[in-house]
Amino acid sequence: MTEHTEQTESCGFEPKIMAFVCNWCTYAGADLAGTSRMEYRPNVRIIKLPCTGRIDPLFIIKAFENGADGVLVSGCHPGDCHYTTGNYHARRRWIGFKNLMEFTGIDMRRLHFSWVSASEAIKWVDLINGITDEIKKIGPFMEYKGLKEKASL
Amino acid sequence: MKIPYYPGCTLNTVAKDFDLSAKTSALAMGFELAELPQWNCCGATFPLTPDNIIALTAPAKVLSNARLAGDTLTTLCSVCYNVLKRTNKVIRDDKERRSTINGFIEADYDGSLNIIHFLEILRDRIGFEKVKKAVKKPLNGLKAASYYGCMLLRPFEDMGIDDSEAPMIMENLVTALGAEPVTFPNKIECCGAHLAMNNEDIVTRLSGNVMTSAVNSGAEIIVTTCPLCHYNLEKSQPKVAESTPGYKNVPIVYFTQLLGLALGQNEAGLGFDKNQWDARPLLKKKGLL
Amino acid sequence: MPRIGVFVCQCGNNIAATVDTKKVAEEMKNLPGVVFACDYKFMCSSPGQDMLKNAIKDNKLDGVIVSACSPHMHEKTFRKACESAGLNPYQCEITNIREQCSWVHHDKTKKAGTLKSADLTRMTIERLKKNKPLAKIKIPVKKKAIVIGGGIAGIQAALDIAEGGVDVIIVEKEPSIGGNMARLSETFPTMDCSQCILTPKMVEAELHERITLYTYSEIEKVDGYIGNFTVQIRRKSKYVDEERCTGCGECIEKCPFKVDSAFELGMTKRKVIYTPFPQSVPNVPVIDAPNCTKIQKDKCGVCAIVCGPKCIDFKMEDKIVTVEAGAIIVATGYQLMPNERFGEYGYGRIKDVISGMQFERLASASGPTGGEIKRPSDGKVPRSVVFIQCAGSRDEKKGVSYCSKVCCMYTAKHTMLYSHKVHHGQSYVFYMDIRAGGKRYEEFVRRAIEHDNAMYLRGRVSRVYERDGKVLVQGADTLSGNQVEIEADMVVLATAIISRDGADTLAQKLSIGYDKYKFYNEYHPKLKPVETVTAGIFLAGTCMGPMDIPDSVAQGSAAASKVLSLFSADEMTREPITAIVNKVTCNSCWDCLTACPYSAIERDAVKNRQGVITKWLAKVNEGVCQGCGVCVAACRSKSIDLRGYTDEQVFAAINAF
Amino acid sequence: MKIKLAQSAIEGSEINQLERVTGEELKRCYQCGKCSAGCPVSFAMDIPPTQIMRFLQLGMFDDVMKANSLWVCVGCLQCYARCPQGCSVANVLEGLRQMVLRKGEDHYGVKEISARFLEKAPQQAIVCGFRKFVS
Ligand SMILES: Cc1cc2nc3c(=O)[nH]c(=O)nc-3n(C[C@H](O)[C@H](O)[C@H](O)COP(=O)(O)OP(=O)(O)OC[C@H]3O[C@@H](n4cnc5c(N)ncnc54)[C@H](O)[C@@H]3O)c2cc1C
Ligand SMILES: Cc1cc2nc3c(=O)[nH]c(=O)nc-3n(C[C@H](O)[C@H](O)[C@H](O)COP(=O)(O)OP(=O)(O)OC[C@H]3O[C@@H](n4cnc5c(N)ncnc54)[C@H](O)[C@@H]3O)c2cc1C
Ligand code: SF4
Ligand code: SF4
Ligand code: SF4
Ligand code: SF4
Ligand code: SF4
Ligand code: SF4
Ligand code: SF4
Ligand code: SF4
Repeated sequence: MTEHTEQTESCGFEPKIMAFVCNWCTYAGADLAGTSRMEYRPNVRIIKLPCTGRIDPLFIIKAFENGADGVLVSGCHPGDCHYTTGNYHARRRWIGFKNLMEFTGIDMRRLHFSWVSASEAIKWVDLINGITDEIKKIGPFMEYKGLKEKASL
Repeated sequence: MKIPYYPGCTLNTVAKDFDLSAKTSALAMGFELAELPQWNCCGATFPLTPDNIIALTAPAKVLSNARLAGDTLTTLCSVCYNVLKRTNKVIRDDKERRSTINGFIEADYDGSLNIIHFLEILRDRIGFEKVKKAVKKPLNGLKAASYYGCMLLRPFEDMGIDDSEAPMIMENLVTALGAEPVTFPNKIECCGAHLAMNNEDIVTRLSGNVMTSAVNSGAEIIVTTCPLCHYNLEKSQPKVAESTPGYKNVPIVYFTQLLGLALGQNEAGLGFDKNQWDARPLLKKKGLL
Repeated sequence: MPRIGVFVCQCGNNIAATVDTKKVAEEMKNLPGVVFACDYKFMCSSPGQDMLKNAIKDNKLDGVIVSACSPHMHEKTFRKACESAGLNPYQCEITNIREQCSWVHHDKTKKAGTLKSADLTRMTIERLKKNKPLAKIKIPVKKKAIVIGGGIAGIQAALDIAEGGVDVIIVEKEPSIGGNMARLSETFPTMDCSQCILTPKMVEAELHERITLYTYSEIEKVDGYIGNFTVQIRRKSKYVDEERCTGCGECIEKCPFKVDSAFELGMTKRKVIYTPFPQSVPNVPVIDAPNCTKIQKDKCGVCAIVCGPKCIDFKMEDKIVTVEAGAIIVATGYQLMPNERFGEYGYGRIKDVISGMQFERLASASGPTGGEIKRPSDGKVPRSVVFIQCAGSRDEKKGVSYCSKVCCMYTAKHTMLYSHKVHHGQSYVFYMDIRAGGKRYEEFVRRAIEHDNAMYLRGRVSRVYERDGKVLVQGADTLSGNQVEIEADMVVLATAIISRDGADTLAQKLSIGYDKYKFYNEYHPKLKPVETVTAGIFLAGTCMGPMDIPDSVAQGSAAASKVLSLFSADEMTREPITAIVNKVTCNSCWDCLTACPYSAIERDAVKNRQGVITKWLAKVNEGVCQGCGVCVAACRSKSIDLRGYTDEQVFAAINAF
Repeated sequence: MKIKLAQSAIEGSEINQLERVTGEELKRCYQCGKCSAGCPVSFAMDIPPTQIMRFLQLGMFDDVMKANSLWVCVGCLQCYARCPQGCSVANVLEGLRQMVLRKGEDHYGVKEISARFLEKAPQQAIVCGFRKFVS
């Protein structure tokens, strides 16, 4: 039995984590983790976008509404963006965006930003393990649970 | 026009001739060097380690007192100029050190003074053209070498009075006075400075290099802006003459002495008698006295 | 209701070991819109693909999900298979359950892997439901290239393109092509005479039927995108009719006025009507208008009188020509840092302190001294010469921090040329490091030291000054730990190579990037060394940074091959992942326009029936748009969306989470 | 001389203190030799400026402290004015002097100064000399 399943059984709460990643760096980095047969926690679901610059703040809010306990946004390192400056745009947007998130009552520990390049499989693995464990500690994100159902009523 | 003036300790004592000739020349050019009512020694060396704040307090005190007298301060001695100008820049640009310094000297000085050298007054405020017009007795035929030393010029980004590798401000003045400027390679090299205190050999060698370089380039007289340079050159000259075959002693004077002379001031008020190597025979020979 | 088919791959045991593929397929069958689901051993194999194609036809599928390996692996394969079965390829989506699931979750109970695979597949299915069929974008390619800069890099690029059968225009701002190489005497490491190897290439470029030379010309404006650039070129007035001029040189001969020759770096004079150097291509003189008394004061006119074919026209004006081209190569080269910046070396004050490039002219047979090394002050042959390397390079305080790369080599070359031309002369070289990393380069430097008696001193020079007709050099030899003083007859500075004045303005016209020194940025320093971020614009030579002739030529050829491969088809296709504006809601705030890293968004005039402009709306130029989606996130009114990654698609995936 | 290198010496506390006091980054010096080339008193130094920087990079603080270089530097700033890396050996040497003087050790006793010098020399030389040599 792997280390991971042991943990799942003892801990009980399995957080759901949504990751928005860019196609060129982080997606490829995650692929490399796969081809290198590294192991990491299975809690993350990736949504691929061309660039972190494509990410709309609403994506993140929607993810939480849909039951995410944590959200990760990851793209190319500054200066390495496939689209030259897309990730700078993303970064600039976060500054204003962070305030908004806090305002809407999202614990900032649930939202992570990172850079993972196509060769940083280890970083990706550490990142996912780290975030999963941290969110396990914080516990499930209840504030938005049921929001979607309410909205559809 | 009155310009607040900081003489510094040396011009008040050993280099009285520098002070006198400058004051006299200034009057002849239509402005007055108004000595600060209250001043202290600048410390005679700018502390090179930024953490040595204590050493900045003396010049800072000078500056903060001077600010009460106006927004400009002029000096003559290269070292005072260097210390005051650099200290002023520290106070102006470095907020942290400014507040520490102000705490020490119990003042609230912000670095807003404009520190200018007497040479800059002549060049930038009056203009060498005007100086030339004011000359009553052109120093025709006098071959004068201008010696800058280090403190007037370096570091360039703080001092900025002239190109630090090829300054011309003194040569241009000398030309305006009708003399023949002699440029020589060692004009920006050090004279040995404070090593006068304990290392005569080095001073003799460095000052010697300056003087032989000037004389070999045809100088009959060497012009300085710094009492310490003046002292080191004068004092080293016998030994230099001894060890350099064919070397003839030359007078070492302050630029203000030549300025006063050219402006037609009475020789007695210019302090020529205080020079160790008397310039008067040379000046007489050239028909300038 | 959509008709979606789901294909879950086992990848032998690669997926099946930790994912219950059958179970995943079964679960998907329960989702609305899924009409077919199965798992299979190797989806990408021929039988696997055939199974997919048949299923599409048999079940009339309008959408396909393949849950298998990373889309970076087989997305193309499966989209192609769908296309051949009559399905729009963009109706096929991949779920990555191998790299993102089976390979990274080793749980042999298959619990975690199966759960995650099902989740991911479901998300993709929901996304697919919002997909719209897309068509690849086809862009016609105008098969003509423009090379900006006619130095060796540009000439090489143009010749290679022309040899490939494509028309090319060289735009050169000087009256002649040739660039800096035309000034060099002999060239390391083989010591061939620069003119001897360059002139044939210049002439070949002039005579090639596919090459057009626009000398004395500059780029005015660049519009368009890859395959379809529209370039305006300013052809500066030469005051000489190029077509009729026979190059007889009579006008130059008779012109009574002389000015400093820029080509000879001020070491000699040239006439007001001139060609920069005798082998100029084209061999047509130009009048230096600011210095011509006829043009300025309406006096003289001698040249026009003596010109047989009467081709001089003092009223000639600049012309703007517009050229359509499919690709552009930038090869604008370098210039040298002004030596006056280093007061301690005395350049400008001391006549016998010269630059390396001036030394090239002194050593050149066609130079001002006919190839004899004579010092500028008195024309004497210098008995000792000091070379100072890294003058301005590797100097963070007053110069540039980078290494100029060629000066170690050309200084070694200079000591050789000097020793060959002045027997018993002594050369000294002050260096910090010897950077001779090239084929036969280190051996070259050793030869200078061992056979040509160059005295190499490791250290910098503090000051250079004049004394008694000698140039005194005060330096250090750090290896012995001593100060060194040399009484030299001449000093040569190995001046830093810097970017051209105006390199930034040209870059802005072209929308290409440049670094803090205004050298142009390649797309990727290792893997895309001659591409730029703007598709269709390529780089060659020293406009990118210091390099020597072999590298400049290699890059010229590399850039040419890129152009030729671009031109190998009549039209280009590209992924239809581009932004699209909703004209109804766009409120012309232009947030997208400023956000787009590629300047792909334009202001588009909307006219009413009378043809009067009523408003301006954002419009995406599909040729330029790279599909990053930055604009989409920037638009506050949600009026712009990205095909293939629409808000709808992304939200659908999130909702299925 | 054979130098035994160890990390503890390279990152020694005196070196750190020196960097702190002077604001100079010793690592930046790339040993070009320009400072030594122009220093007017290099000829009289046990360890000339370029090597001062090198010795300190190697952590050889004690060797540098023993050298006369600290005391013969005239503070003319030739070294700083021309250093391509913007280093100031002058500042480093002053920092070293400070480290001696702040321990209360005079380099030159007041009594050693000749009476003739005190009488004739310009005040500035005396003040400056005291500053540089006396704690
Ligand atoms: C002193 C010295 C000696 C050298 N010796 C050697 C040697 O021996 N061997 C060796 O391999 N290398 C040597 N080199 C390096 C060599 O000069 C370069 O590698 C080579 O010349 C670079 O060629 P290029 O085409 O990139 O640039 P350039 O020669 O600079 O050509 C660029 C061309 O573009 C034109 N241009 C610039 N801007 C524009 C514009 N906006 N519009 C239109 N046209 C424009 C210019 O007029 C020029 O004709 C030496 C360099 C120096 C400084
Ligand atoms: C320790 C080290 C570190 C380096 N680090 C860097 C770095 O950080 N950055 C950098 O830019 N460069 C680096 N390099 C240099 C870099 O490795 C080379 O520039 C680059 O790999 C060269 O690629 P190549 O294709 O020319 O040759 P190779 O990588 O050698 O490829 C040649 C291929 O041809 C095959 N082959 C050989 N002979 C035959 C034959 N007869 N028939 C068929 N196939 C054949 C070989 O098997 C091989 O696959 C480093 C080099 C070393 C040694
Ligand atoms: S499609 Fe991908 S996952 Fe399936 S067999 Fe082929 S390589 Fe393996
Ligand atoms: S008209 Fe101008 S170019 Fe012609 S000969 Fe006279 S000066 Fe020379
Ligand atoms: S004289 Fe006329 S034909 Fe001859 S080179 Fe001059 S312009 Fe050309
Ligand atoms: S190539 Fe040599 S001389 Fe030129 S900057 Fe680099 S190290 Fe200095
Ligand atoms: S998707 Fe990217 S490249 Fe295309 S228009 Fe939008 S910002 Fe520009
Ligand atoms: S950001 Fe949106 S609303 Fe503004 S101009 Fe662009 S498409 Fe129109
Ligand atoms: S000049 Fe500067 S970089 Fe060169 S050796 Fe001296 S301190 Fe080091
Ligand atoms: S400041 Fe000191 S070390 Fe620097 S050049 Fe002058 S004497 Fe030499």
